[in-house]
Amino acid sequence: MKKFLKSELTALLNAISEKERVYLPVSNAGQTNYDIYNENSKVDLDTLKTVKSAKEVFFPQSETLYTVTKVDKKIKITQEELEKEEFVLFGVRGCDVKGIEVLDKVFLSEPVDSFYKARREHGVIVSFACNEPEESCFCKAFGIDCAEPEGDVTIYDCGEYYFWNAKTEKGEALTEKLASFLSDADEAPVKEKQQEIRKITGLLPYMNISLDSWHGEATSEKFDSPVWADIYKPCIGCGTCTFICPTCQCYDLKDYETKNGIQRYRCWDSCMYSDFTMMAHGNNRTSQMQRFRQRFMHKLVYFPANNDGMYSCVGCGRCVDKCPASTNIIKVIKAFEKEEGVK
Amino acid sequence: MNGIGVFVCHCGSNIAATVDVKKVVEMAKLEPGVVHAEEYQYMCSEAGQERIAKAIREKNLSGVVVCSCSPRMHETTFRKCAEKAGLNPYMVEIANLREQCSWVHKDINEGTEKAVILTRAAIAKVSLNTSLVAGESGVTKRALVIGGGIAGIQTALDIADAGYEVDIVEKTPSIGGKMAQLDKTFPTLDCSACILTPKMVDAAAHEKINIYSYSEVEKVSGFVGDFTVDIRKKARYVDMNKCTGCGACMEKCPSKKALSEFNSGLNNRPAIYTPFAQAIPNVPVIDPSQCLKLKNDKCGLCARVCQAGAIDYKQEDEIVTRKYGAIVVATGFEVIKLDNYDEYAYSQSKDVITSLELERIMNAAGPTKGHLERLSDGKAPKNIVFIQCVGSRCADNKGKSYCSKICCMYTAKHAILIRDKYPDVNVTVFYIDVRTPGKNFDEFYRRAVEEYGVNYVKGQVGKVTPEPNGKLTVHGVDLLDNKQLKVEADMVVLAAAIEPSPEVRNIATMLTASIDTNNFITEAHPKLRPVESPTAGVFLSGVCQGPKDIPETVSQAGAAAVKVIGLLAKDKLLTNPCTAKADELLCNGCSACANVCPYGAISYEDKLINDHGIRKTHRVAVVNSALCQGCGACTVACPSGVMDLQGFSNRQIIAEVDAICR
Amino acid sequence: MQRLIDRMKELLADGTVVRVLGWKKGDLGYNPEPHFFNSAEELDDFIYDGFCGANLSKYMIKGSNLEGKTLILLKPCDTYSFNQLLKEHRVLRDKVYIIGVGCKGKLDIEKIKAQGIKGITSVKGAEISGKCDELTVETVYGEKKVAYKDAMLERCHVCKGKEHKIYDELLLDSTDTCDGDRFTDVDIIEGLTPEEKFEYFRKELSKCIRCNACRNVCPACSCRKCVFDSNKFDSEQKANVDPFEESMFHIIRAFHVAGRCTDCGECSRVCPQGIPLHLFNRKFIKDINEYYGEYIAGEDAETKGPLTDYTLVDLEPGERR
Amino acid sequence: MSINQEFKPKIVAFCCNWCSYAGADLAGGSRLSYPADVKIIRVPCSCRVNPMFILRAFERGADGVIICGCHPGDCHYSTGNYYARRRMTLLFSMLDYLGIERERTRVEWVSAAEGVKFSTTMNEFVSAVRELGPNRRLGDLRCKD
Repeated sequence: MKKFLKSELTALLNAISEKERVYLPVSNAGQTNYDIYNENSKVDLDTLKTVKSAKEVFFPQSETLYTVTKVDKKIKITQEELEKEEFVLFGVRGCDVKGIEVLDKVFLSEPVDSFYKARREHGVIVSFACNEPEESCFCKAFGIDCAEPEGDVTIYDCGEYYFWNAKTEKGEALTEKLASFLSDADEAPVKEKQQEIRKITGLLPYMNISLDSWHGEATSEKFDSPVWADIYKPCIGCGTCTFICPTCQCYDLKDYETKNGIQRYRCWDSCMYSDFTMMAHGNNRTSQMQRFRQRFMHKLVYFPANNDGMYSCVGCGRCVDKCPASTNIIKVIKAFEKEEGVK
Repeated sequence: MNGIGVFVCHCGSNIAATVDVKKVVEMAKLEPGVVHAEEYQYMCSEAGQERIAKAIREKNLSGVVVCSCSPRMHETTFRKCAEKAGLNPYMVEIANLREQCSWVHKDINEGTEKAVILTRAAIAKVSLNTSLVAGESGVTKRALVIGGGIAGIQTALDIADAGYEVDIVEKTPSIGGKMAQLDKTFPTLDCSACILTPKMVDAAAHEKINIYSYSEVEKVSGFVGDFTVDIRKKARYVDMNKCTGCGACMEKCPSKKALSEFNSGLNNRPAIYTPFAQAIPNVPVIDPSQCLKLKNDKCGLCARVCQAGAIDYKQEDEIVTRKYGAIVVATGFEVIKLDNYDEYAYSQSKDVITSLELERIMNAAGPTKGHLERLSDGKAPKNIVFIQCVGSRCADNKGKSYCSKICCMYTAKHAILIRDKYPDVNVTVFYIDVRTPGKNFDEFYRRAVEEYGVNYVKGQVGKVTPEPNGKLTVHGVDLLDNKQLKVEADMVVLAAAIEPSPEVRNIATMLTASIDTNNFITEAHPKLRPVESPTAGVFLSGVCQGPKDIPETVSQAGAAAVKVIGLLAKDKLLTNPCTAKADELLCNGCSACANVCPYGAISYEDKLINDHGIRKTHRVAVVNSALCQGCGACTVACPSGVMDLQGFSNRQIIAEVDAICR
Repeated sequence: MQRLIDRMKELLADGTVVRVLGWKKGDLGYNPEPHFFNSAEELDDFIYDGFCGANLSKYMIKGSNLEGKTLILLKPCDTYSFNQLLKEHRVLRDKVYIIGVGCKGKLDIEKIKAQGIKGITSVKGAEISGKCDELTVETVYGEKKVAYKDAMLERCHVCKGKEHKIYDELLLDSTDTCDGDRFTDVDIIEGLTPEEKFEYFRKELSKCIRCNACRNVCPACSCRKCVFDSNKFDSEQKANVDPFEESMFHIIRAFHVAGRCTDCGECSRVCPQGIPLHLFNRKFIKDINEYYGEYIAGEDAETKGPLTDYTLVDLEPGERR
Repeated sequence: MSINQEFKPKIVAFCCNWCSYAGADLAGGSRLSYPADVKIIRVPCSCRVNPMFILRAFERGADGVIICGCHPGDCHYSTGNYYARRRMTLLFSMLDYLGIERERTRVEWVSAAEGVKFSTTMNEFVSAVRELGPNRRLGDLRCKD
């Protein structure tokens, strides 16, 4: 365990960013999102949840894959370069770290997504233990301890110090590089802080929500439930929940014609959109109810069915905070609880 | 496999001099979809067209781009050429390399670069063109002529003689127009009434002609071949069917204070009146602003003297709705108001008159029974000064910028007539130029100068001052002698400019015909289509299109009639296929498009829509392609881009934008 | 509120309506959701309080296709949206029974959270029957007090008035909440230099994640398929790949609703990134008012909108009056 | 202020078929010159010009967009330019509000008889855009040269 003075944070960030890019929560026009650090950045480590999750550092909202150019009447394809520089992702909360683990299941299993893989290999994750979890948080339901997040390095906010705990080789390497800022520390204050956090966690309304009835074998039972037809109705079919979610991984492939050729890029897509997976014959899911059901079935049933029981929800609660119609995964789970309880 | 062919025209050296046509061809060949590109001296020539046709046939082209002059010039030519070769005519696009490139830019590099881009844009557009097929619509075999002057009468007679029905709508109580007010005509000096009245009678008697006198066009809807027109027949208060035209009512009418319109307000007429003796129809009207009975329910004398019982004080305006295949505008002209020209003392002296007023004074049926006399004191004038171009050819905004065209000749006519009848009267004419380009016109003017001794002074008049002794002093300049002149006159005649009738603006709006800054109706082409308006089915006759004299008016009237006959002779018309069309699948039925449609072409239907197998009934917009003229207002009003314009589609224009900005 | 519930049950019982479109209680004290209630029993979960900001009128597009009549609750500002939808034939008047409900200003949970309040377990003081002066917020970190006004949505501070423009009956009282001018911010921006204007909007729009929440919640954005989802202009966009697309989407969206936008403020309410989207719409509204005369979209369901109308003497583009 | 002589702006001109396109033809017919930077797109009426087209042009790297139509009152379709006038007034005002220079957009009424006006308008417009320099605020970086 190491520590550094909070007042040294800027100096520490400057030191890293001299050699490597640092992504961290930055406040811009009143909202906090991950961005590349520079000396003018308004770093904001106090806001618990960035609007968009940390996933965009590894899986950006849009990225060019290759470019097709025309030389006279011949076609030339140029592949976009893969990430080859080291970078640091700083200040990630436990839920978002877990979110990246979910994405790894998708993008690092065969066929491997080379763009994602390259970024994962070059990125060091410095996670941040939560000090003041909020009412929409339910990470505990997914086995996440927000007081002890995963990551290459974990930082704990204790009084005037940040405590620093390297957990992996990558983390050790970063610790090495920052040796001049870090001093050895006793882990007692951290333990104490964690106790405090866990106590609060126990008080939060969603933390203990039960997922017992949601598992990979629940497909037909859940799919056929009449509950969906009732609870989907407020949904306006926007992509807010999808785009702020740390685990949503669907993307669309699109072409953009520049003056110098066509760029093929991918961008996040949302299963809530009416043209999601649109094909020539139309759409598989023709109603908003079906689309709504898809999103939650995928998170809580299909994904665990294909990934050894791992849910593709991490309980960050962003969708709870941001849904324009105040409908969300918690309300879905509760609606089923009620329905199944009645039975 | 088919593809696009590009044909670059040299237009002799018109294009080739400032555009490297070979380069344009080379660059065009690199564009996607282009399978053929060539250049030629004159693409519009028979040989040029044959090249295009050959390429279409041999290479099975799906689209053609002709890089030539403006599409306004030869788009139709090349479309026809493509059609003959078996390609849909709407698969042809024109890159305007002449008017908008080679003629504008002097530098060959610049010109070539732009030509390549314009060609590229046309290629991008044509690759999104779709085959369009013109629709068909029927033709109502009847024509409407708006205006019953010599232009309208002649047009109506010519159409009727060809066997088609014609209605004339005339706003005044009688047909005849301005020509009826004239005394003699130049250059032959024959009596205007003598040549006009037989035509008026012919029109009235013609079984195919129906005259709506004292009537106005109220509303026009529809389109070429199928116009629907509301005509307001103003209340005459005299039953047309009963009146015998005896004239007793007019004699007895006690209200005689109204100024006679026909006599240019120089004398009075009764409240019940026909404008002039030879009026057609010879049925009087009651002027409700003058009639004592209609104003305050006193009098009623005319009804008592009318033996036919034709007077009907309760008559009301009547709206008649009629269908027409073609409409001819023959609304004629008015003399301008002289408010801006008070330096000539028109408002101050009764002896300063307009030429039209002089016509009435000279006319035997006029206010002075044809005696040349001063209106102020009835004395015979000894010195008369004519001032030309009053309100015509003005460089400032005071008057009209154009030449009224008829004034030089009627002034020569007036001068000759006066000198002939009153040899002791001195006549002086102040002019800017004397314009006599017409058959026997210059000879006529020379007779005025040489034979009749009319004193022509080149120069303008600055001022006319009424003197206490009743005379007028004319302050002018003699430009040839370069000196100031002061001429004493007993009478001054102003050659006031003519302007289109004020109601033409309203009529043009109803007909969606455009008018120029001077309120003359714009012709479809100033040289090649001078009697057609840009609105299909609307034709122009007489001064509404521009100043003209009688022979010109009559020839144009005949020309307009021929165009109408040509139209009415058809049983079916092809409609412009470049119309708006809604994508029913995605239409919201929100009515935004219908709200901006100037033709009322969009309606809504609840339609069963099949969206990839899901059937739902939606309210959707439906465009009547016969009514739609293809302006595109609806396409922008539609937020979802569901309403599109064929031939100028959203994606076609976007493709052009992209190509230009590439 | 009981009066309202009783009346709704009455209307369900006598068959006037077969369902109620209203708000259903949330589980955090501040997150009610729009809901179609199909029975009197279901109405036990009904709520109408300060957090019921959602404008329900757009749900009636779907509601108009349902069997039978729907009872809809409309706040004063929602009635403008409803009128506009009626004008555009997107909802059917005979499929709806409107109860105009009173409004004392709607709350924005983000404004409460922005005061550093977190871990909220309940909020008291938001009841429509209450005085609406102060909110008591229970949190796991202790109890906090917030002045009602300080927690109100921006739109309520510049409220168009508490008069319902369309209804079958009215229930519950309103309180005037307007204490500002809705064009103040537009005026301020108009006064900036082009550089400053550009800088300001660049910063705000750079946050946009193109989630389409603003569009999908907007009662004026009722297209079956948006131009940005279709190929009608070769214009399909799913993400803001380039800053241009951020601007493009919002300019065109604002233009498409110009003259139709009732300034209901839903776009700004739902934006997850807190972009003040109403500033686009209000610019158009302000210009329309200044150039073509005062016009309030949705005041009635008949008047021609300013962009489907003209006069012969309109201002020329680029001119300022 | 020094004007960059090298800068060749891209100017898109939408001209209505009946008046302004004919006015441009007349300018050509009268050999009145204007910069080759101006490229004309023919539309049936100024009311056909969709804001989407204008923004698309800027997206693709246009430095200025001008719309020409018949004079108010002279529209071939009688009312088209009245609608265009309102639309463009509002759109341009919005662009101004977003910090896009006012001089990059313009509407001008040019009749078929106004070849001179067409050419002077284009000369003026192009020089105004040249003065501003390249459009950096409203363009897609992917489309830059």
